[in-house]
Amino acid sequence: MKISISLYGAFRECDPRGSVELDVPEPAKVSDLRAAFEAHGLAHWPAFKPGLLAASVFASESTLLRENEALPANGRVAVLPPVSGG
Amino acid sequence: MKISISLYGAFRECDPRGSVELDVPEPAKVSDLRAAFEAHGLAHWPAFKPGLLAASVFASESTLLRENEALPANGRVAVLPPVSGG
Amino acid sequence: MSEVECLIVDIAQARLDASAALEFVSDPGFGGITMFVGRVRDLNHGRSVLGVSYDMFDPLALKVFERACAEAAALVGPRIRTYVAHAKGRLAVGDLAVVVAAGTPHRDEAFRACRTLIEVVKHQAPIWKQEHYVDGDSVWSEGCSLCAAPDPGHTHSHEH
Amino acid sequence: MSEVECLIVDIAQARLDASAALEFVSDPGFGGITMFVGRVRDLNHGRSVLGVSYDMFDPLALKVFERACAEAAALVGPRIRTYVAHAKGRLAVGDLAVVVAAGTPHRDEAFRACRTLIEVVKHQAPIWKQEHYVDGDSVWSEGCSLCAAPDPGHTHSHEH
Repeated sequence: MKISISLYGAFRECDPRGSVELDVPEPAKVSDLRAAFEAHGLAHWPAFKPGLLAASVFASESTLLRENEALPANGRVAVLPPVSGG
Repeated sequence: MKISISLYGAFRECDPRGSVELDVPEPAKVSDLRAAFEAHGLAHWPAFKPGLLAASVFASESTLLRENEALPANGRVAVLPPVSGG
Repeated sequence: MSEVECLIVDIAQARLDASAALEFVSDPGFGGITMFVGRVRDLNHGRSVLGVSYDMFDPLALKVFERACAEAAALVGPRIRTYVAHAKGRLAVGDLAVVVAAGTPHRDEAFRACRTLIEVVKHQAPIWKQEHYVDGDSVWSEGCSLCAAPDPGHTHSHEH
Repeated sequence: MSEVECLIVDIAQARLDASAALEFVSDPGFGGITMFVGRVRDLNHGRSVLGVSYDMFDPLALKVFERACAEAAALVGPRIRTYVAHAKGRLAVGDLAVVVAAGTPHRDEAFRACRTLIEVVKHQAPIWKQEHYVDGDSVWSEGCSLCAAPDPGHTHSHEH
């Protein structure tokens, strides 16, 4: 399935468009997407930091996603590095 | 010496002018003034409450006064019932 | 370096100004500002309140406000700006009775400093509150007894 | 009974408004309002700051703001009004980045509720800060890692 991943914070440095689309074989869990995202980052983005990804979580628009959860049916997720608001 | 005592909070109910003048024999300490004030209150003010006086302290314009302290040379003090600001 | 503003505002002439408090405690080096605003409530101990009269021994009250600011600075260090203002006179429900604020580099300091300000004002400043009730009665609030040699670090934790 | 306002303010269109926060959390039955205002500092970790860009995942950020308000209400009870607003976009030194406020019957509740609001926003909201330095460099702040199943009662006490 096609998954559109919105990039925030330091991940924006990886792609100025602010999102990336990846294809993951179904049935796909969040952990599968994480592996695909890491492979994509290592292959395409000089600024990609695996350590940042390890400290990041995936989320839908309404909630954080656990690693063993299925990906949202609408195929839209965000990858959230450690937060620093306020 | 003549001591002018400003009245605050519930003590204002005792005298609408907001102050009272008492004569205390020198050398006078705060505790002497307290005794004179209590005697005056019991004698002249129907609204006077000895319990309120017991919970009150005397003060100059710059500091609270201890019971064994001498009265200020300018003869001006205030009697401060328990506070309830804010 | 610690900057302090302490005010008594006669409600017949002016109102407390929360924006002025924020402004005063701001500084380019400060990331955190905590402010506390006390307002007259419509109900106290179950009685409907029309308004509150605040009586104040002004010169000593200002000294206590300044001491509150000094205690806040002692707690968090010299990089702080503090503001204490209290109304006096007859206030209506909703009127601002007290505004305190602290600006500091970080938020934890701002919270602790602001709390210190209001606790000192509440428990040590010579201010008296007379509540006027809808039924026509008026009562001076029971308060916190001052002691002649206050421990500067002492602040009660109870509410009144 | 708990009333809540949560906002994301695009700095290109508007500014955060501390007065609006005070107004929103006011109620005739509330005697205490505590507000925290976070501003952009001129110096961070010893580096001179020109400004800060805030990036935000808006829909989830608003949900976290609402959860912050719910946690505050859970802490002090239903008689509370809370306000959370965070700026996004490029801010200059001194600009308001975040305003949170809580109004409650008494002051202790207001302080605890306000502190809860800002801690949840700081540690759980999907917001990222990029600092722009006078020397031309820009750095995304290191932050607080989110976890997929946050303990609702969990708030870090460290500063960042």
